[in-house]
Amino acid sequence: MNILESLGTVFTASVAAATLRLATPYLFAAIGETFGQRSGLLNLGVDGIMLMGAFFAFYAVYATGSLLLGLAAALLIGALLGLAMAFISVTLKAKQGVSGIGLYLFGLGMSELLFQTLVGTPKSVEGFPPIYIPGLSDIQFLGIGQIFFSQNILVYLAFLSVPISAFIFNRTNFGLKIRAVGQNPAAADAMDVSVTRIRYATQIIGGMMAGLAGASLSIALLDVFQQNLTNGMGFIAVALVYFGRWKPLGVMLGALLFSFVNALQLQISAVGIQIPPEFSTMAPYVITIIALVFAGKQSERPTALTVPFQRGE
Amino acid sequence: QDDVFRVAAVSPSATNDLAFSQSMFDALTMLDEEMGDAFEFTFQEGTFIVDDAAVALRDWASSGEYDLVIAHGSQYGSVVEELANEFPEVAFAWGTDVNTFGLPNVSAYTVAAEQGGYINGALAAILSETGNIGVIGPIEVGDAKLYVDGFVSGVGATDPDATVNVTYIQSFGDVPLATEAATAFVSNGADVLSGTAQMVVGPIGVALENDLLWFGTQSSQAELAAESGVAFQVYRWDVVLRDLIADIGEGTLGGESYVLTLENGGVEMEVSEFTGLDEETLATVEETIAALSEGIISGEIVPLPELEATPEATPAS
Amino acid sequence: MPEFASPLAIHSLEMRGIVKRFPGVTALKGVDFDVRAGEIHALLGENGAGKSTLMKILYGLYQPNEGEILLDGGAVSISSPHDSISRGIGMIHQHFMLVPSLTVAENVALGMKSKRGPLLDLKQISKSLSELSERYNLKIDPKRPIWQLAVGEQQRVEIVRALYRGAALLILDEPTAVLTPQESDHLFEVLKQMAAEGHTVIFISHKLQEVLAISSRITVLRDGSRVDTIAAAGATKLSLAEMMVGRSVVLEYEIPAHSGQGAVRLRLEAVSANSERGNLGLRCANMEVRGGEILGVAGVSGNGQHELAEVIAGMRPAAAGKILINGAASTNISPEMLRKRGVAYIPEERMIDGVVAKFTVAENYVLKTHGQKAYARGGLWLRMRAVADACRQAIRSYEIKTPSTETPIKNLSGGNIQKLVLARELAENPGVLIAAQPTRGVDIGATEYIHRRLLDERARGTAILLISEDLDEVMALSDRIIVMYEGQIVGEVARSAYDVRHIGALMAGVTAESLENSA
Amino acid sequence: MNGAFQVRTTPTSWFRTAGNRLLDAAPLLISLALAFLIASGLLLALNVSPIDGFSSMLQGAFGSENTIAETLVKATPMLLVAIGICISFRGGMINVGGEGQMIAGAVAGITVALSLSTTPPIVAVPLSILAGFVAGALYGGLAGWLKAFFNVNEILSTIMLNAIAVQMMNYLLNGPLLDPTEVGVNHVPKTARIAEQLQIARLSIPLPEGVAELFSLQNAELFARTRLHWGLILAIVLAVLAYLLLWRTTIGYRIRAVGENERAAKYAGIRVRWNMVLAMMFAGGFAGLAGVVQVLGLQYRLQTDGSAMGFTANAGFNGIVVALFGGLNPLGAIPASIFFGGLLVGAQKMQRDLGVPAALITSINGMIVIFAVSSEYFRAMIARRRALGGGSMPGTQAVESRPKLPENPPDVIGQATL
Ligand SMILES: Nc1ncnc2c1ncn2[C@@H]1O[C@H](COP(=O)(O)OP(=O)(O)OP(=O)(O)O)[C@@H](O)[C@H]1O
Ligand SMILES: Nc1ncnc2c1ncn2[C@@H]1O[C@H](COP(=O)(O)OP(=O)(O)OP(=O)(O)O)[C@@H](O)[C@H]1O
Ligand SMILES: [Mg+2]
Ligand SMILES: [Mg+2]
Repeated sequence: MNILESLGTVFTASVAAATLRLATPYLFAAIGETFGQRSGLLNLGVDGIMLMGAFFAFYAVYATGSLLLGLAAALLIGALLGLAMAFISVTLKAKQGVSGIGLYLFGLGMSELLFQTLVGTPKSVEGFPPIYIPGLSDIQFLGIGQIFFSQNILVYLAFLSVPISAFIFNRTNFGLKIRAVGQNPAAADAMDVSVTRIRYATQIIGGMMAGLAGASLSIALLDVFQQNLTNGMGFIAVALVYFGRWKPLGVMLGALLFSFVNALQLQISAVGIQIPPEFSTMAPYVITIIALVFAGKQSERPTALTVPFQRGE
Repeated sequence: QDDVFRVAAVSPSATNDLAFSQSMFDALTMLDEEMGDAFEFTFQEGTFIVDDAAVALRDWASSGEYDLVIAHGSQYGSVVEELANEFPEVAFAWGTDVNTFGLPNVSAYTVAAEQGGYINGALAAILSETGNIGVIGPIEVGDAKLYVDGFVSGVGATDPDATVNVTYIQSFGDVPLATEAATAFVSNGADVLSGTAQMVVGPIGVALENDLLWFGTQSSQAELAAESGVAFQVYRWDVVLRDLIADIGEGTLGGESYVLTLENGGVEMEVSEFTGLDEETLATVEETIAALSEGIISGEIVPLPELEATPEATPAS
Repeated sequence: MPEFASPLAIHSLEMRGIVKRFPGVTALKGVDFDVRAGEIHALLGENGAGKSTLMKILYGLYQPNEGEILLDGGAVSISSPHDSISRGIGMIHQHFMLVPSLTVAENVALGMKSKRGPLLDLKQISKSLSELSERYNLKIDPKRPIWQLAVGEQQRVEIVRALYRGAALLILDEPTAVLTPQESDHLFEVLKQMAAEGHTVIFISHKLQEVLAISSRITVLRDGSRVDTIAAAGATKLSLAEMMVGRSVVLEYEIPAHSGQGAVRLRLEAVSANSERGNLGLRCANMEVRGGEILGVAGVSGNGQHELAEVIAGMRPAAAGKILINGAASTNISPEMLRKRGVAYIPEERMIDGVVAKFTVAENYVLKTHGQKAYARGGLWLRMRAVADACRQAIRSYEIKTPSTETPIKNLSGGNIQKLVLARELAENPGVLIAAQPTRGVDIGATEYIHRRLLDERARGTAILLISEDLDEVMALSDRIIVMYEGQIVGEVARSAYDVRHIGALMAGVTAESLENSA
Repeated sequence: MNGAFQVRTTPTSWFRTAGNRLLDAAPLLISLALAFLIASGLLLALNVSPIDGFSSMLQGAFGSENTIAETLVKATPMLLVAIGICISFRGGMINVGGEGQMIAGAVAGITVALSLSTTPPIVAVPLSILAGFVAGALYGGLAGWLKAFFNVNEILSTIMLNAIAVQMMNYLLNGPLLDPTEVGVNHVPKTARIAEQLQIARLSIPLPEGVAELFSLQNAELFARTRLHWGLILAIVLAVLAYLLLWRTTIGYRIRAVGENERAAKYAGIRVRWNMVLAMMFAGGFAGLAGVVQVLGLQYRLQTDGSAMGFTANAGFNGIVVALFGGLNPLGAIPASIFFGGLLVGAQKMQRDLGVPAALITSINGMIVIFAVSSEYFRAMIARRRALGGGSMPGTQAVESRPKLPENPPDVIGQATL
């Protein structure tokens, strides 16, 4: 088929809808990680927390059938693991890269272990259904209805978290403290801001968001759990924080770009256009890098990122 | 040496993957139940890392405690070749491949996945109303490729106008990506889906959600696929294992290459007990399976002609 | 009723037998110290005497190993800034405690309750800030981010913040180290006004005349112990200096007049350069420095001296104009090329541009020369012993106080760090030396030493560009002075015509012409 | 950490430091004990006796000639990667791209090895290894270049480049590099096996008379009939060289200066951007070596299962952990790599012997990493106590805040970030 036709068959509303779905887990995880990094903490263990969140959400729903319990479970385990990570990197001042990798391994193994012992083989659960908003969902024009008004609740939540977190960073005391602690902890400390408390808080928030990210997979988008369900999404999420230069909006753009290219390459082979699969699979990664090459250069890096704080003593 | 037959096996993914690793684990468990005290097996799962498998295999081989050491994954080939040379007294089996490296203590086993693929493809073509079918594969290799190719040719042979599109997502484990691949098919009008490798648990969910039909392979996914599931090609490694146990009992440590086929019962077509299909459609399904199996066994139907061209294994005894 | 917290009264504060140990050093060896409401109390001492440490203990940043603190007669424990702030103690640190990326208002809001609960209340804060800056006439723009502010402005922010938080006792650690005479005088006005209102002010400085000028009492520390606390009245610069150093020191220099004959070593033709803030920080600068001459650059901080120094040193691209070293075009060439042409540079921010904090003293000593044959076989293999020996040599001849050549340089006091930078820069007998704030925050002993070294260089025939915000220093050392204002050179004064009022006026932006007219 | 200008130590001070070394080791051992305690809980939950569990783990790691060999085999690629990590982190570049760089090295190495199957080994082997190093260096350098000239964060780019390398490998192994004998439709994506004489030789140590009997080894040469190969020696030698590079040469001096303080380095006339790229090229090069050594010394062919792990065995990531445990010092990385090698190999053994799920092993390894890295805190506390002669608070080091920190604060590297 000729180029124009193929373009028509490739850039469809369903691709856009798929983009939003694919972006959802990345958004949750990356926005959560942004909280941590803004306050000076790098958490490489996101993927591990995601896996635990995914399993606990899945299991809660599998056992009780209650989606809310599923969410609660994911948030709880996320908070716990965030707390653990905070204790390790803030109180014990451990090298954050290593402890993160440790946390990842722990989550990877533990989620699978629990799954094997409590569930056995993959089972599917009744996850969050798409919400059809009468009227809106039926808008045919540009497939608006399908793209924006027929997703499940977690997709909306993920995108909601962007303006909310932006507001927190820029308009609230808490956000101010986070930024200060990430830029100049000594100054924040001298102004009676508890660096420790703030970093614990951001790490716990990050953990809960990562838990949600996992839940969005296991009880909203896939409705199933399997060993290593996230397949390394957590690491991409960390990368997206750098892509977004620690700004929620930027992080969202990164997540959307990455997911869009992915949705596109799937669509391309779905309509039977032949490209070596290796190259189409490669595309999102390549394009993310290229995009960053052309993006603006200035960035407000949290200067204290990964540097444990230690008062004068 | 007592009269207990001891087997040790290593496999890449987890034994609960509803796919490749599980097929071998189930076979061994089945034998264990049948033979009771006369049979024991150890299983090291989740060994994606070839070097770790190498350590395990060497450990077993050198221990001399095992009558049969199985490397369940084509990536383990080089390791088996080396160890078999080093431990000529130990019987090795590996798959899926056909290459015994010309060693008397190595058996290779593989599966004619194209056969079940062909039948699933034919059924898909018959049951599809939109005439649009989607297949999700991992990477273009081994039994996955055989299944997918067989499936495609099965569709073509049954309904030349039907379109069947294939997406290789380049991963055995990426459930989210596989899921979106399936969704992409659906949004382009596919009403029947199939796929191979452990990440298909995602696409199966998609089939369920949009009440489409699902065809599976490697292990039975009937329970997970519920009313969407139609037919599954199940690998019955126990067929090979039985032969091996017998041969080894007689002192032949290997040298042969086995292929699971419909004929030797190594490939089994299972119709889902949970399927949502109505009575007579189910009847047609069963008839088609019977007829096609017939044809394939008798050789009237050749699922993948190009396979013939390439030197292949001698069929199992 | 003002919006900001009104000061809690502190009548008296006393520190008794304070002992503080750090790994390696005992910073304070049982120091007694007391202040009364309404007094300005100066704290004097050489580098490393223990001034900052004593004050950090009072502010709750460090915990004393021994000793107690009495507030209005009652023993109190101050274990964190929270305790000190809530007791009305405020501190302005030697290295400002501001977050560069945040605005003035945000920095003030940091760590304070907001009237709007969880939401920031910057409007209200900005409002009271303006009120405060009115009242003490401290000009600040609440909306500017800190990184855009000159050091002097940043200090104003620190002071206003302390006042806003209702500090009754205000500690200032070397506040004037970064100020011009005008700014300092202005600061003193503010401090006097505060004292008059009943605030207590503790004031650390290395500059004796200003200490004498504004303080009512003076406490002198020498390596961790109190020498004495005396009334300012009756004390003299010399007596104080000797109390601090424990020996007599020279405070005035004899400078043989410059012939004006030496060859032009450094020449700038209409050089312009951008500043961090993006605008033209240096505008069309023309100047000549001859061998054996010290050209002083005076100016309020942030008027282009920074850009001037960096553009010559090759740390900042010139947007326009020509730079000539010994007549050779040297515009926008690499720092290394400049080094080869005999340009040396004592950077203003020693910890950022001058040294690698984590490297040892020895490693820092060869920062520029490590590739040379003397220190590296074939430019590749470092000759450890050679490096260490050369460094030990420098340590001896520059009287640098350091445990060893292997000590990470960050553990040295700034004064000693500065001496090492000086040693390194002079090691290659440069033809041109740019000295930016060479004695900022450096004690008398070290200052005296650095000054003598600069004069030696001058005698050797080096062309020296001396940039300093300490006008006394510039006037003491330079043969000529150029004054910078808003990125431009607004006037030049010959040594014969030095006059603080005149130069100060130029620094404040009053043009040379109008001065002529008024005269 | 300034290994260079070491002060000469008197015997007495040597004894003191020796004593301190012991004290320093204590927290690590204690925290490891804690990790094992928790692991024991898990084992009990799966009703497996912890004693059996850990004894088989120890067995599997250091219990016999062969297991020791396997531990060292496992350590080799991790050590090579770790050496590179030490250099790049010292240069302020957080390289997470070891996996991709290993693949780049392996692909290049095997391509050369296959094309030189007839040339004499003395030429062919070094050339193949060099090819691996160069390819890895270029791939790592790419990330360095993106950072130095386009300000593309290296953590992001290296994570992405890992995924890209995997797909490249899959493509090449399915086409251009596919083993000619793999003709079937259902071919397995692998290269041909490299010629016998081009394989890195197995390593065995001849023992003096009687020793073998003494330790009842089956053969007179230690490590004979094991997979131990000369790659290990290569790695150890390179570790020493890398140490010298970092602290005895101007190259290392410059890389470290740039890592610690870009501006000061720039002023000193050091080419900052070039040294960023250089640091990443070293990192990539050593990872590339790890890749090619795996192929030439162990697997004799490159084969993909679609992911990186099957081939790299995660050495690209584990190398980071090893490097940080080694204190970002190539010499420290040597014991660290052996420790982790033993941990990984032993854990597998435990899975086999007791039939516990692989997942349990993974999570236990995770906990061990966490506990081990956390113990640093207590080590620092003890060290500080010592410096203060008792008393005072714990902590790593004084941070009296200096004039605003340089953009990339030294501590990011010093306190070893990632
Ligand atoms: N954070 C610290 N860690 C270790 N030692 C310290 C620390 N702070 C100060 N010291 C030691 O305490 C001594 C006193 O330091 P302090 O900062 O009080 O000196 P100072 O009087 O402020 O000197 P300066 O005039 O340079 O500011 C120093 O000589 C130093 O050896
Ligand atoms: N992180 C640290 N580790 C060890 N000692 C330190 C540290 N920070 C400061 N010091 C000590 O504190 C003393 C004074 O520190 P301070 O920051 O006041 O120096 P400074 O004011 O820059 O020096 P100067 O007054 O000469 O400019 C120094 O002698 C130094 O030894
Ligand atoms: Mg001080
Ligand atoms: Mg000072």
